Amino acid sequence: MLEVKGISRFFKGLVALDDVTFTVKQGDILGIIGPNGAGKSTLFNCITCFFPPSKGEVYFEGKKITGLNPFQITELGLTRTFQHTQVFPKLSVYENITTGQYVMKRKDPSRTKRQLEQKAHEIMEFVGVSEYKDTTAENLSLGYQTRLAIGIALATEPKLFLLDEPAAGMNPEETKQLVHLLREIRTKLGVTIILIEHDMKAVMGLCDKIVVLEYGKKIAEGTPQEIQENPRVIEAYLGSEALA
Amino acid sequence: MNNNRMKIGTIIAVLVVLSVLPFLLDSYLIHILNQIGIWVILTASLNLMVGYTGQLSFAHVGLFAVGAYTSAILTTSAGFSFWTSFPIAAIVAGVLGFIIGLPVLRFKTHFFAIVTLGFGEIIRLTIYNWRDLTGGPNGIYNIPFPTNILGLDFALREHFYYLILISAVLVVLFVKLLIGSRTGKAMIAIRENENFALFVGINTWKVKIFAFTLSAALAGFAGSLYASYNSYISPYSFTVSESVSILLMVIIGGMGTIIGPILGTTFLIFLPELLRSVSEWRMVIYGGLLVLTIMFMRDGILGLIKSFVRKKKHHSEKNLLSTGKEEAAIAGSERN
Amino acid sequence: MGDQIIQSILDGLVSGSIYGLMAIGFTLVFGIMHVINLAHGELYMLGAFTTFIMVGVYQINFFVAILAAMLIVGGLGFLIERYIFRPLRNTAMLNTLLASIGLSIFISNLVLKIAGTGMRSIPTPFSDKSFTIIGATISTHRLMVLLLTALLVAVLFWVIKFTKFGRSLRATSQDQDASALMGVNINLTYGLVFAISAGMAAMAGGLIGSLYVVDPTMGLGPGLKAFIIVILGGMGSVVGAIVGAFVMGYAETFTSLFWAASYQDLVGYILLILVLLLKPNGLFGGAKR
Amino acid sequence: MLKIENLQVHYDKVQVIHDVSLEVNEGEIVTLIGSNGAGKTTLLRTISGIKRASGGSITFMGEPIHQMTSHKIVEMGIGHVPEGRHVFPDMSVYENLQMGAFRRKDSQAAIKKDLEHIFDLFPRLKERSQQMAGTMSGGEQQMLAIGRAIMAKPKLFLFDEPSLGIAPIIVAEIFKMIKKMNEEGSTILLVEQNANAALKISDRAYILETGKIGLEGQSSDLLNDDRVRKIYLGF
Repeated sequence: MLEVKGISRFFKGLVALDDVTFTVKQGDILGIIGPNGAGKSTLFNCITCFFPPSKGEVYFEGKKITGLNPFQITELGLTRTFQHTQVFPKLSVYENITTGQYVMKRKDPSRTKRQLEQKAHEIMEFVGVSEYKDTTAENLSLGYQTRLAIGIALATEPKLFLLDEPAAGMNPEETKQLVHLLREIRTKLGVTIILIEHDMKAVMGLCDKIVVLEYGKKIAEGTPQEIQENPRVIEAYLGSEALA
Repeated sequence: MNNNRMKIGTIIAVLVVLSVLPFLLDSYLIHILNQIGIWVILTASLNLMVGYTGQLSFAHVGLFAVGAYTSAILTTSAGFSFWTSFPIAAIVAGVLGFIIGLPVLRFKTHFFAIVTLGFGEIIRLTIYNWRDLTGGPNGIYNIPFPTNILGLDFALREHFYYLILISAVLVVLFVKLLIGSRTGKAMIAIRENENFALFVGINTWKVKIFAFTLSAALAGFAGSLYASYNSYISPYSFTVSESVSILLMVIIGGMGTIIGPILGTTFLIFLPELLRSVSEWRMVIYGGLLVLTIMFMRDGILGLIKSFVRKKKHHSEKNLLSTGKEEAAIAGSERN
Repeated sequence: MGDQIIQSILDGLVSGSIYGLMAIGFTLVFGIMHVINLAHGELYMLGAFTTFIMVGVYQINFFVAILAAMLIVGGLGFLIERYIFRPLRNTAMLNTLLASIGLSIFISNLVLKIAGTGMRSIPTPFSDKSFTIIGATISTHRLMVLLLTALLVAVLFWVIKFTKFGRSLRATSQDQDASALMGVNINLTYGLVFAISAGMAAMAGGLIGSLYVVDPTMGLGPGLKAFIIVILGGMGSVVGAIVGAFVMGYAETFTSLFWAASYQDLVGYILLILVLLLKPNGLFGGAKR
Repeated sequence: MLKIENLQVHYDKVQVIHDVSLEVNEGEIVTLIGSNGAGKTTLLRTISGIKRASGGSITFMGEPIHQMTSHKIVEMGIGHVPEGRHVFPDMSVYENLQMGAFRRKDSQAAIKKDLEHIFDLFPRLKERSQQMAGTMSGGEQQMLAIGRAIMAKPKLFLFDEPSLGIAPIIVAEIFKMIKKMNEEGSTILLVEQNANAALKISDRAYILETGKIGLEGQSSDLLNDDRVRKIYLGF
């Protein structure tokens, strides 16, 4: 469903991403992990056309999306959330969700206003923010803001959904609930997911496949089992003893 | 539902009161109301940019001047009637807004502010220097009043009042409808979070240029009314001070709301009139108020009222939601 | 025409150096505290008024008066930073921009209310003697202005480049957190930077007030121009501010020579827009930040 | 020497440090390890007074410092080598080192002498003393950042991820340097992601797990403890 082919990105002579290639299958949950500064967010930005890669191309359902604008790829069915949970802070939860439905008029003009309202309520129910429907988003706790951000993205009815560190700042209980929610998005809505996450327990439990980056390079790719047994990955995280 | 009906009732009542005012008030007060009406249109247009799209524009007084001069030149030199020059003024200002918007909207925050200020000043200085067309510093005199229609004689303040009232109501209604529309929602989304707006499928560039053009046209529309009502304009009416005044009107009332700029405009125009002794201090007060508003009251008068009402109403709801400050306080108190 | 051009080159030098005095202060505040202070022109006007009052009313020596004006307005700058800009620190940059605009309107109109619109001139101790340099004349007075400005800029450069305080200023503008880790008192530094910036504006005001006239609205134009110059030169760059100041000074002088004096004010804005469109970081703005 | 008790730190709504307590005794190297986003950097920034704690206390040499401004804390004798080096990019190496001595009140001669000492420690800095710090490689900048901290003659050094983004050979050199500083009497709190390297050179270690202390003990014991890997990798 998504093919990333040889993506590189340079910033002022520094190589943030170096020839990264991988594919994502329909219905999978792919995790992208790696130590600080490995280029994970840069990779996300290149995939979602937030800024262009210096080299390489991205194909979504066989169609080349590199060079398109973000609002165009949303229409194709690809959306994302940002790090540190970004919502529309001064709008109510309900208004946040309906803002997410902006693209629906272009994607599916046959839908009536009534149907969209109905759908917005379903989404709020699904991500668990219904009871705060009229609350201003900035007044929600972090956990609920993340749920709301996911709800906004779901309102665009994506086929592929990228999440940038959704569990950052959450306590273990909130993280557990988030993992549950992401699983439901896959099973009940059939959405393919790519996520960047630091919480290893969450990543290992949730993902079908994991891509590991270090210094902008892909150093490993495989199932959680394979990744856990890969000495190169362990060294990337724990460091090699040889240094000291 | 009940709430909505009350709202509509209030609006109708206010409109009824407004429409009988010329029979009740003296000519001077009507004059002040007329000024307020014209400025309400201008602040509504500025609010579209500053309050709803989140772009701090200082070009609006310039666009207001373009509307005023277009209308004034057409009615004095070209012999057009007010009723034809009125829409042309809006179109000219809108087109100019579009042309300015193309380069300017690439900039964000303070750069946007200073570049629009630059364009506003360029407009003013061009008017000041283009003597053949604009009369330069002398301005344009004897701008005709609109020709009579429906038995209204626009040389009379009391009659002009209705033209301004209807225009202001229509413009405010238009802004309200726009904000409720899909495009309006896109504007608000851009204000709230431009990056995320892209990923809900909003063509942010297109929406911004549309908002700027439209808001420029509304400013031109207000300018046309202004020229005709005052029958005299000069570059001295369109200075940076005026830019700051209208911005203050939008901010102090509560930007990004329909009522806020109306409240702000009324308050700031009435304030010096009510207190005669301070009227000479108008700009001193405006300047000081701007500083104080930014420091202590960023949501404006309306925000103040709302937070007051909310405190009384939502006392119980607040405990359900933990905000950062409370968490911090709890975390702190556990220790101390 | 040849003489006129040489004369214009001299005139541009004087106006460029005064603009430089304004723009350096503006760019220091921006470079170190990320505050766009649009009330900078009002501090310049206050400097002119303070000098005028001391020289014109109390017959204090011109040079002493300028020095005193720098101290008084500098002190005011310190207070403004402490009570207006510090509370707004770490909020959106537009807040400080708006507050400074409010402050600018407040100060200029307050002075206008108290002092009225009358044009005043600061009496100076200089003789009427002029010097002629290859066909162009410069009065003793203008020459003094030029020398004083050059002196102040030289002192400032020396302070920034060679003293411990100057080092801490540069460090703070490059990396605020790291400076704090070195033990730099950030709050105090900010206050002092604002005071220096205000003091320089006051000196520019006193000098210009002695060349032309002193009136309450005199600050608006130069305040905005300082901003434009700083954008031209690259926000936060001191060298850029000086170069930008001369670009502006000469652009204006030659506009009034070849076109008309009344178009002079337009030049700055047109330059601003051209530079922003073609080179958004300014002439000297690197890719930093 | 340094004692942190029940520390709480927030960024806006997010609590990043939960009830952390730790201690550093004079003459020790204590390491604080943990994966990305565990709150290590925040903890150091809170010790230095750049970030305010929302609860708990930090005591240094018997004095509470969690309410002090950062320049006072520097004067108390805490030297912080920040994550990502944070050298002053448009100042020369020499000036960067001078900045290190900003709070010192002793004579120019004494400072000069210490500068020479830094140049002995890092000959590479001497070669480049007039070069702008921003143009140097990551490893050279790291040495400069360390040298700059030494210039302040602190009683306690805080090192934040000195290995981050630096070529492995230089990392080894830097770790050797840290060890040597400790042997010459400096007390060190070392924050690292490279757990194995940090455990090797330190006396004791704390492992931070999403803002809480997950494990603590003698470094030599933890080096072969599977729980460390569990906390890092979750398996």
